[in-house]
Amino acid sequence: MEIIISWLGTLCLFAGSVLAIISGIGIFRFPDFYTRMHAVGVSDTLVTGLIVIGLVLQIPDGIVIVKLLLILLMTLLINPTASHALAKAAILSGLQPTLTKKK
Amino acid sequence: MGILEHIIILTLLLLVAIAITRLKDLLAVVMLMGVYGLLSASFFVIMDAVDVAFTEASVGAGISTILMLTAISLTGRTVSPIGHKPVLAMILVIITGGLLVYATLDMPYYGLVDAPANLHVSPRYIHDSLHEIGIPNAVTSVLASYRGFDTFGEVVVIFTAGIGVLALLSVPSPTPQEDTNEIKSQNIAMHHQHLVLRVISKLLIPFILLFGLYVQFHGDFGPGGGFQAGVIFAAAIILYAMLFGLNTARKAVSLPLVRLVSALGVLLYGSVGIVSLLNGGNFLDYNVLLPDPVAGQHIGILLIELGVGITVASVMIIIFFNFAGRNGHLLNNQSRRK
Amino acid sequence: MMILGLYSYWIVIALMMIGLYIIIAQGNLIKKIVGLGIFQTSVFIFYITVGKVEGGTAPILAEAYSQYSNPLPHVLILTAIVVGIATTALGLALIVRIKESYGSIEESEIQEKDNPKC
Amino acid sequence: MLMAATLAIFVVMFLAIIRGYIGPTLYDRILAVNMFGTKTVLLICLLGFLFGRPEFLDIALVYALINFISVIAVLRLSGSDYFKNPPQDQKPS
Repeated sequence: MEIIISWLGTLCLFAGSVLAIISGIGIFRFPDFYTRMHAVGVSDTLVTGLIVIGLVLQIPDGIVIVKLLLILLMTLLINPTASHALAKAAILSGLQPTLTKKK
Repeated sequence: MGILEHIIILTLLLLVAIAITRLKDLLAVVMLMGVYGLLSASFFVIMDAVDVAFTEASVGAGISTILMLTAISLTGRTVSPIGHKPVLAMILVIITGGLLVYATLDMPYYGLVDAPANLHVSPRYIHDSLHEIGIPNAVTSVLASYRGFDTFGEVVVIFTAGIGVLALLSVPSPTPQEDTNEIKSQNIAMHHQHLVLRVISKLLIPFILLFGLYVQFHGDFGPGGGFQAGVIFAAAIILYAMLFGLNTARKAVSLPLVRLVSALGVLLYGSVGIVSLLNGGNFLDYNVLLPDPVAGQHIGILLIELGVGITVASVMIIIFFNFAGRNGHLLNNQSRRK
Repeated sequence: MMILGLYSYWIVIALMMIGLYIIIAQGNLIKKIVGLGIFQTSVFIFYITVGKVEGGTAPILAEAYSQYSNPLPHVLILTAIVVGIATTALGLALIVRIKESYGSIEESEIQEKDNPKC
Repeated sequence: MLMAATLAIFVVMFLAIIRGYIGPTLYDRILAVNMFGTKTVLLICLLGFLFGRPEFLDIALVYALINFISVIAVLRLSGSDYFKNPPQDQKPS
């Protein structure tokens, strides 16, 4: 049982790292602000969730788990809100998305 | 273990610093300063300085970014280019740097156990503080007890800086009668614009305040203490002021009261010292506060950390409100954008 | 070994010199404050690096550990960070007032207004 | 695995710094800083586990909260008059 849990934790950490790198490539390579926004906004919360859950599964200590879950809760509240505020501010300021790529 | 992260973070820090010198847009500079603060705080975690990382996290990445932004919103955003190449400055900097690098060749290597800096007072702090002071966090016992007088000086410096900002920037607050209607209309406009943010912040602000109190009173056992708690507390109120308007925040947090309280914190710290003098000890010697020395240390540290927290929180609030209040339209009616 | 042992000092010096360069070479007052901030952080990093002990852990005493990093630099830097932000705020307040009375925060323009003849 | 995750976070941080440097708009930079902040939260968690003292997660929690506050601050304050007219050279020199 414990082995399964620890492997599950490792799997979560691995998936989180891979997703983190993908979102990093996204923010670096995508052509305009809104596509970058989607790369970060979508993946950021998931990455945090996966890595925090991966860490929770690795440790049996009670208070640490509570703190990790608190971090997870805060991230779930904060990240989407920040993304929303950012996108809204950008569209209100008149920043236009690049609809077609010029060749 | 740790040497790899150490090198990576230091290199990233250097890259960010170089990027900062090259940017011409002050907003971008401030954003990168935020990154710089976050990075140096991560570095402090690797260096085992958890208390310092705590402080740098709340100050370097939070309050300092906010203050710089408010200042830039008052002074303008672009850096005008200098006409000449600063060759002289470059030469000076390279020579100084070269001399300093030459000086490091005599420095003890990183992490040596018997480096001179680690041989003098630190063994005493590490071995004896637990039964002399009775709290596990050695940083707090050094901060509040062994070097309590030093910390008193720092608190007075912070208080003085608050007074300085007050003297330079304070504007007479608007009279309440003509305000009420304006506040209401602004409030409605802002309510539409920041609905999601407001809902989330209403959830978060009590949590942040509570967390500030936790940091304040848990500082004996883990990372934390008055300095960090004060900054976190102030950050929550700044968040409120940003989302609900400066005038609404002025109603919730009475500025004259905050001014009074900032002085009270220093007074509390000083009077603990006076009480220990009256009880027959030295200034800020908590052993004499109670019959049992360790219990005396406990109550003394609790009180002076409270004094520090109160002063830091109120000075940060004073600083922010005076900066933001300087530009009357900054946080109140900028929602006129379509 | 020498490179590894002294690397952090060299980075500290590089950061310090970048800060110094910004303070000397840039004319914009806010940029100067930023340079001051970089300089200041480099000193923080230096102190903390000196206090690190290989194999040590954070100086929050617990039964399981015997080797701790030096708590003294932590105390000095912790207070220095908060004092640093307070003094930075004072500097920014001065800059705001300078902007209000001179209409500019560029060093050269301020000097021109002070001595129009030169 | 913890080490690998830490290294992955470093790579993402590096990419975010580059995006923060090249911009080109203010919002790109805010996005990069926001992402950098969430990655720092993760980094602190991972470092705590890596060095065997994971009880210092308070720091990561502070990061998450402060990061939110500073992002909101940038968004609110960048609406002021001086910021509405971006400088002529949007690219770093």
